[in-house]
Amino acid sequence: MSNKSEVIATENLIKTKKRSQSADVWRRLKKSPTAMIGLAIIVLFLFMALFAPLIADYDDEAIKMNVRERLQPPSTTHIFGTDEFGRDIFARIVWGTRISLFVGLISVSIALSIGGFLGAIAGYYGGRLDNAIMRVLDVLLAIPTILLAITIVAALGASVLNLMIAVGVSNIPGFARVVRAAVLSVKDEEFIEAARAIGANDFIIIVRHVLPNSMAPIIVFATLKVASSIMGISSLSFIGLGVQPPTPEWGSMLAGGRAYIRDYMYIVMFPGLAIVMAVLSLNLIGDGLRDALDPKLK
Amino acid sequence: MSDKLLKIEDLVVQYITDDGIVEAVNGLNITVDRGKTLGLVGETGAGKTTTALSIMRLIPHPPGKIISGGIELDGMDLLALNEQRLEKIRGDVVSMIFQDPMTALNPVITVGDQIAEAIMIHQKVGQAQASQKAREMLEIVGIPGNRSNEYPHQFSGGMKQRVVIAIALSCNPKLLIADEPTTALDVTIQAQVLELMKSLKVKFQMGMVLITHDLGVVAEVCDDVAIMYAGRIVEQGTLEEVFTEVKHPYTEGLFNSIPNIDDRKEKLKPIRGLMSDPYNLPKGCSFCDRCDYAMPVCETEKPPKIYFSDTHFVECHLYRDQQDFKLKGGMK
Amino acid sequence: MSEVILEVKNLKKYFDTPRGKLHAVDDINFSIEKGKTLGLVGESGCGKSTTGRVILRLLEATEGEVIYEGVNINHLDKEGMRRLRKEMQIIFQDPFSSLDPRMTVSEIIEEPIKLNKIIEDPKARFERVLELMDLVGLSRRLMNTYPHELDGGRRQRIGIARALSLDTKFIVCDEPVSALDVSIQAQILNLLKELQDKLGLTYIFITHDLSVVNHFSDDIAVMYLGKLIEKAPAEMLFTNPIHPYTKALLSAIPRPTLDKKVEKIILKGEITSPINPQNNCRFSDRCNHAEEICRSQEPALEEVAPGHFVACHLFKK
Amino acid sequence: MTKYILRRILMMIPVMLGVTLLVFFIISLTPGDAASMILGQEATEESIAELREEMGLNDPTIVQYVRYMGDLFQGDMGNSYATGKTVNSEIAQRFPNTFVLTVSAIFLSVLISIPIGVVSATRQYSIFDNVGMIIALVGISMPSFWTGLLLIIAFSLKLGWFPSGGMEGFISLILPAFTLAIASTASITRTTRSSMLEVIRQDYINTAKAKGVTRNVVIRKHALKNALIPAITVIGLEFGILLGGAVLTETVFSWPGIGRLMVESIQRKDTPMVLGSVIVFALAFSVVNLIIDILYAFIDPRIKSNYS
Repeated sequence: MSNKSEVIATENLIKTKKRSQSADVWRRLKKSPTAMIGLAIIVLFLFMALFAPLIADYDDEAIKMNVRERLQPPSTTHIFGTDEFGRDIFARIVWGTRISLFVGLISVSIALSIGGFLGAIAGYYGGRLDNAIMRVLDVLLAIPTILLAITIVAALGASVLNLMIAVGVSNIPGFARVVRAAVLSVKDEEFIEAARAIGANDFIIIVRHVLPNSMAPIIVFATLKVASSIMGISSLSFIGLGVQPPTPEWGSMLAGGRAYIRDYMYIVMFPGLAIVMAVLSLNLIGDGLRDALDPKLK
Repeated sequence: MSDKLLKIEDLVVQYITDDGIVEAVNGLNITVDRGKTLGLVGETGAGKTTTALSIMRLIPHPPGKIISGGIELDGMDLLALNEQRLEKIRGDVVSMIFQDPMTALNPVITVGDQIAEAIMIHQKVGQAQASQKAREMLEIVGIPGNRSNEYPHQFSGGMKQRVVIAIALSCNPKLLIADEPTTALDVTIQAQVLELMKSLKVKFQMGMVLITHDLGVVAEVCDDVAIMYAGRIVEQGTLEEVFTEVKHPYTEGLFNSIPNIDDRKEKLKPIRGLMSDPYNLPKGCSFCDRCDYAMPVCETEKPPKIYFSDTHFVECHLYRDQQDFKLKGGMK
Repeated sequence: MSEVILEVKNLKKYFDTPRGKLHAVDDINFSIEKGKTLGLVGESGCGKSTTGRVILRLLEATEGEVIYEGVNINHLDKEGMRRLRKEMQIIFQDPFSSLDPRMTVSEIIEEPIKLNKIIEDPKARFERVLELMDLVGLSRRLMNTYPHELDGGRRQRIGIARALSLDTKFIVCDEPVSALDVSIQAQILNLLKELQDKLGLTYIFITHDLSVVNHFSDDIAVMYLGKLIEKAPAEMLFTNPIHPYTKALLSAIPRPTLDKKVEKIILKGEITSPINPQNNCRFSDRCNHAEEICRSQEPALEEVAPGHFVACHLFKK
Repeated sequence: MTKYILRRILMMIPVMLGVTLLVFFIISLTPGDAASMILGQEATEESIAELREEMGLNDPTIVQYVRYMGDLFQGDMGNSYATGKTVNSEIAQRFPNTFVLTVSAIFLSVLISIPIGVVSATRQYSIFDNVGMIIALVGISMPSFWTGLLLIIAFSLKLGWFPSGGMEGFISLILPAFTLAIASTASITRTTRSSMLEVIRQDYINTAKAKGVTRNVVIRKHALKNALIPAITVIGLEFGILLGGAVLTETVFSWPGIGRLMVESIQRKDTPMVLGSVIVFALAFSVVNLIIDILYAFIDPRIKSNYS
């Protein structure tokens, strides 16, 4: 290529926007049909959660008892049937979406911010600080996650807020470990040393170099944790420690319907399916993201 | 029996990936005589390791695939054999040493057992006898036999490579393929291992394909040299021929790129540019875009094979009409 | 009369390991004149990279002084160090891991300029980035690509451009070509040489490859297990090596030529690591000439000819 | 080796102390008054105050904790507020049931998951692999209490093969064990597969093949042992999840284990019982982790030699 044409080509290229890396990830994610199915399902759930009032009336269909219409099998008026109090199961599932997604996201945010902070400083600074943090987390990790959550809710009392706290806190050690491992794997890379050599301070190094490069496993883990938190929330509600009736929640719907499974199987069928679909969709996305974010594994 | 131990003809190996087809090896021809050592020289991406794995029939599939050509080892057509027959040949007739000794040994099996395994498979002997032989092999490569119960992590890099060599030679193969056996080692350790390989070559009277990027190693160990570029042999000859009468511009470039340790004032003359995109090799000579001697014909036509002796040939347009063409750089 | 730009005095760097104190760098001394290249040679674990990093204070020295243009940098505060970093730079061995994979070529080269507020105007800064890319032979059209899209040679050019982006006078080159193919290696070596001539740079060239260092350096220092065992002008070291280790190292290099076969000195044993070292010559258990004194007393670095220093008990004979 | 095991046991002590401290303080946050609970609604103010004093409930939490730990070291976890029986006896009676349930579940998981994971990896992208992995993902996504209900509907209520709850012999173990095993089976399968995929790309697998080792032996002898190292980690973690899951499964199947005991105690605000159950769960989990670490040392010689 001659000099002149190179200059022209250069100028053209400078004008074109640089290709962003998130676009790359999205391009790879799109290639995975399972991840796309997961995404479609979760978008559907989000849609349901956002527009719940337009789909079903909260007071009238999801909460109000209607003894005359109790235990009706699925039909055109009640597509998922009605429960033991004559409430529309579909309406309750739609409203339950709000609780599950909201509590799931909030508790993961709690765990991510606290656990992530602890893990990041433990990993980056190492030494005694790391040791101290990790020993404390070892204690939390010695109690199985769901048991820790149960214990917290048992002590604080069952409410949506306490549920978020319980599920959030019990996930802190997991996030701390993942973030710490991610930071550790990046910390000793030479480009971190290079940044120090050009005079960057710890703050710039963490924000500009460490975090962006350790995001991938954290994003994947967070996605999977939203899934497991949704499961955890319904588990707690199932044993009566989560969202209290009559508030519609998938787990407590299952608990309520338990007594009627011999003859009215649909009562437990649909709320359970809702949990499976929500959790599965997030797991599918998490798996897809893992592959898309780390092309080396392919 | 012919004196050719290994004969590869027109070998084509491709890797089929999402991004396209890589012609890792395209039309490769080499022969190795019994008891002789061929140095296969080239840079990253030249297709050296693919060639080695093809001889072992261990090309990972997918994505790799041997498309066409022939590989004849000790009179056997390797490409016609089924997996069971190949398993009998691997480790017995032909064996291989891999580049990185740190990862080439199974971390959870003792080194003695790793050597004995090959012996038990091919020589149909019991555990005790195989272990005894394994200890002898360790002694041969310069490791005390009583260390056979240790695990790989208890050995240093150079020692590990000796163990790998012991595994490869345990069944007295006719052909040894050594893929950059000393590249991962320190200089003084490299000297030890090369010395060992030279003596073992004589002791076991085997043929060897030594894959390397280091012409210095070639000068020390090899009888013949094949220079590989973009999946083809561009020049081959005896060590003497290739080192004293360089014919291919790429070979010349390689020599000129190496700092001469005995003449520190000499200026390096690197080869310009980069190796062609393996997804998209040029139509003509693969080297033409980096070649100082390139002519119009180089871009459009595959260069012919020109022989200067029974053993020395080059694939280059420069010599088609004038066999006595001289490269500018000449020799040092 | 050329002036000394950097002086290293009694430099030590120890690491705590589960098995004891690792004497990675143990009491080494040397100095470099402005515009010259010092080759720091040795095999893995000899402490050459650690030395490079301690000099730049990427690692804190355990003991000893690093004096850059008359300033003892071990005593500088953060701000003083920041100012100095503009002059002292490093080029890394591994062009794969030394560039942030999430930044484009131009961002990588621009970062030091921005960070150190060398040029505040974005447009002028951008011009400077392009200038640097030209200087190291990177085509401008690569400015928006990511490092992983490029080959090793080009990545190393990015690393060089980054090191030059400040008011660089002194560069520690830590095995800058050992990860590269021979033909690319020669390109980078020539580039480094040109840049030195053009910009008057001073290099410490760390490598395990003696042929590269010979080609490149004015002085050569050989290290073994944390100790500096021989130091001399390159010419002298290659024609008249004195330390048995240097001799072995020189003879061990495979030479790509058929004539002038060098007698190989094959050392016994392998490189260990300098954990809790004894008071002996650290090379004594591998040395083919070791005597009683070598095992009981550590040899000091002594000047045997003008500019030629050796740490060996046997040279007097 | 003994040194390694001893070290690991010693490391457990501070963790368990931490666990008791943490759990004790969390549970001390429980609103309501123990004394009035024990004495019931008819109790007088004075008798409640008296009992409070007697139980030491007026002391600061930390003092109460020290007292509790003192008793705990003597093997006494206090008395149930609800039944008055000792927590020890109740837990001793229930623990074996949870033990049987979780151990059969983990055996079931390992037995199913390792072979499937290995075959999936060796035939990556085959139909077996693809279908297997989708099933595994669905398995992970199913809440055990729901799966349990479905299994009761199908195999107990409709087919009548197994009892729907209670604990009468081996036959009543099958449904709860299977329910509990589903999620861990799925997750161990996935781990085995991915670590197997990782391992079969390693150089030493090529070395083995180059020796002439047959494909099956390469997988069984060379790859599996290495792939088990990460798989065992996950088996340990899954055991923790199983213990947690036991709470739900025991509830669904009315299985008289400590999981159900804990839920019942929470509902009855029987704090000593809750405390005791959580501590026993944590102890069980720590012992499992200890066993896992010892297993590691047997499989991976690198760990052993670090401590010899």
